[in-house]
Amino acid sequence: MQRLTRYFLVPQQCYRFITDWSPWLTGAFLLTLGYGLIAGLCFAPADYQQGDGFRIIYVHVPSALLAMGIYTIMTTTALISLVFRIKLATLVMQISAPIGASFTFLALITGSLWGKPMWGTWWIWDARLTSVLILFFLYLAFIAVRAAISDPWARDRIAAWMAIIGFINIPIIHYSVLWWNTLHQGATLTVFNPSIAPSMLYPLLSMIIAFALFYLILLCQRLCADILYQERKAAWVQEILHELT
Amino acid sequence: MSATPCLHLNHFEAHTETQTLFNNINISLAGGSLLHIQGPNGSGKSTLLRMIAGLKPHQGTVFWQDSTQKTVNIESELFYFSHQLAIKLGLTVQENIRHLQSLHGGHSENLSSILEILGLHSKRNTLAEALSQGQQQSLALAPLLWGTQKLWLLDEPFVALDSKAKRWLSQLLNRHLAQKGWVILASHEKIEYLEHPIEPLFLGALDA
Amino acid sequence: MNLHEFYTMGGYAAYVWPAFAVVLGIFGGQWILAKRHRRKIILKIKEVSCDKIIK
Amino acid sequence: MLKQFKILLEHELKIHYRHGAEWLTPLVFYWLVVSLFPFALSSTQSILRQSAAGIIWIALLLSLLMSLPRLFQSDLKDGSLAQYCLRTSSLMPYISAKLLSYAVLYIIPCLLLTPLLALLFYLPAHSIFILLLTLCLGSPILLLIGSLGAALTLKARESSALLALVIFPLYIPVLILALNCVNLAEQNLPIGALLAYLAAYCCVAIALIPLALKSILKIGVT
Repeated sequence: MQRLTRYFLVPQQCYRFITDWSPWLTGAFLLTLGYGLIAGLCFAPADYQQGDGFRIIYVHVPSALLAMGIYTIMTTTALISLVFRIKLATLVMQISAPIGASFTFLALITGSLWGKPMWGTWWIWDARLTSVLILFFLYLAFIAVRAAISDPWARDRIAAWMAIIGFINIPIIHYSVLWWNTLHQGATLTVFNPSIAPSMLYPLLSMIIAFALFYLILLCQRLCADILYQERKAAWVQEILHELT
Repeated sequence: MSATPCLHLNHFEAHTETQTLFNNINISLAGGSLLHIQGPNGSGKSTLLRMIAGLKPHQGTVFWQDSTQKTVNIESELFYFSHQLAIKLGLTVQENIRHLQSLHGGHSENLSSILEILGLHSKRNTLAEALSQGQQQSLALAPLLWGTQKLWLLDEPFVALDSKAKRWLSQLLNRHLAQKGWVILASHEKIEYLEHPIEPLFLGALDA
Repeated sequence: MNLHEFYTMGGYAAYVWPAFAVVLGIFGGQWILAKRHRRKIILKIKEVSCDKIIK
Repeated sequence: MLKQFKILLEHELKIHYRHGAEWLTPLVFYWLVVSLFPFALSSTQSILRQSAAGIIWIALLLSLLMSLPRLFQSDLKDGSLAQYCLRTSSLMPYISAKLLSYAVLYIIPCLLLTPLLALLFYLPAHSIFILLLTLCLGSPILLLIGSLGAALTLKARESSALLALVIFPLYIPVLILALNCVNLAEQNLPIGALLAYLAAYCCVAIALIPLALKSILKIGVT
């Protein structure tokens, strides 16, 4: 526990920790992304129903998962920053928002690129698509509110409340949309077959890991910069700056 | 530390993006003393008052020790006045006083005597928006007449008042200080008619 | 799978390739933004510390 | 506390009463928006009847959005919000008086006007009744979520467009529940379960949102 707090609560330690580990992160990302792309695009067999069009799920599913996962991370860090007033949590929350929004955007775009050949339209008011669209709006609202408040103290706190309120509403929105959808349309269309061949599954898992790693890399990059700015008066930051020039 | 009640302000500091307004303000005030915060515009007088009131985030601590040296939270014991008068322009003088009485509590005095002191007796049924700046300000200061708050935080309380109003405000300050209350006051002007010693605090010296 | 099949993606090329392209585009964009953010902040810190020295 | 609530409520209503026709603007706006739709869609009876409930709900949302940014703004500007936040015990009476006066001034007139507007859309009496029922259960939720949005955007620049972005995604469940209620009733299907969901949502919102408001307003005054 003590080691943990030393790593994550002392800015300098945190910075060192991140810079020490980021080459490994990048390596792992390139590895998993490379395997996922090559295996997913070349070696995985075509789906017997959807043909080669199914390969879009190799980017669609990871984006959708990350879109939801990042919002969960944002809410968790929002709670931590409200309750324990830890600066690092606030930073993670604030950095995650635009990244999460871009993953949500990707999920929408790739979903619609998948939908056109499969359903014949770019968009249907399917429960899953609609929920993701609303998630995208929640992200945008979070970013917009943060951008509109100038006082940093109030901004962080209001943003944390926004994240929490949005999170509470996600299940409400999801179930109401699901219910609304089943009332108005027939069966919902599913992306996967329930059982998926391992040669299709492994690239997918690899892509999911790659996307998550990419999120971590971006997070670390921005976190490092923000920590430097926050501690700009400390001696160790000045030293690092000297090393950089 | 003496047995008389004492108010402590510890470790107050404020920074703007580029400079430090003030730091390391540590003050202990015995009951019955007035702290007069002085300094040029933008030196952080209002900021310090807002911080003490708890309307601005700060790292400092405010507490007071009563005669048994018990530490008490001051939150419910302060009256804060600023140029945002917090009176309702759409209400009449009388309604505003009722509003202030419900907000600040304390045993309420006779309404007409309050109006008499404020010099607003003839305007009791006028809307507050029709009052002059000075009259609005005395209306906003009215809770000092009946309130039981121990710590008064006054941000430029004299600025628009005429000499008569200045006098009754000074009298109120005298009475409050005689009852071992605390006053923290930010003002450009010299404080007149005051029988108690003033402890000055100069802000803005850091920048020079 | 031969090269031609790979390009055409069994007739789905118009959907599969744009999907991957958008993903890579956004990834690249995010990467560049993060780098630029870092550079901007370092410049900002240097400015502040230079001010101090001049004073 | 109850006494303070009464005084605050009385004063709040008085202020608005003296400001004259302020409460009228959202009402007229509501009416206007609703009467735009026949021009945009068609004046055919069947089309109007089908979309009546949705139009009325959307118009209500929009008229609410018109007046919501002012909810706490004036009290923030004249400094009284800071005074309520300093006296923590007076924050709850303040919030409840504010919300209640707002409902009386802006929402209830709209609800009273609704049956007349529904008649313009050829809605049968039974459907009008159900529509009103959902509006009565749903509008408190709209107001509470809206006040949450108003508190969150209190310190923001250009708050009204931002407010829409914050609150409209949160309104979707209410819209779905209420409008499906009306649709089902039109087909003579049972709606008890839906009404129960709406009522439960309303109760939870009334219980929890004021508590959140309390903390958010305190952030807002700093």
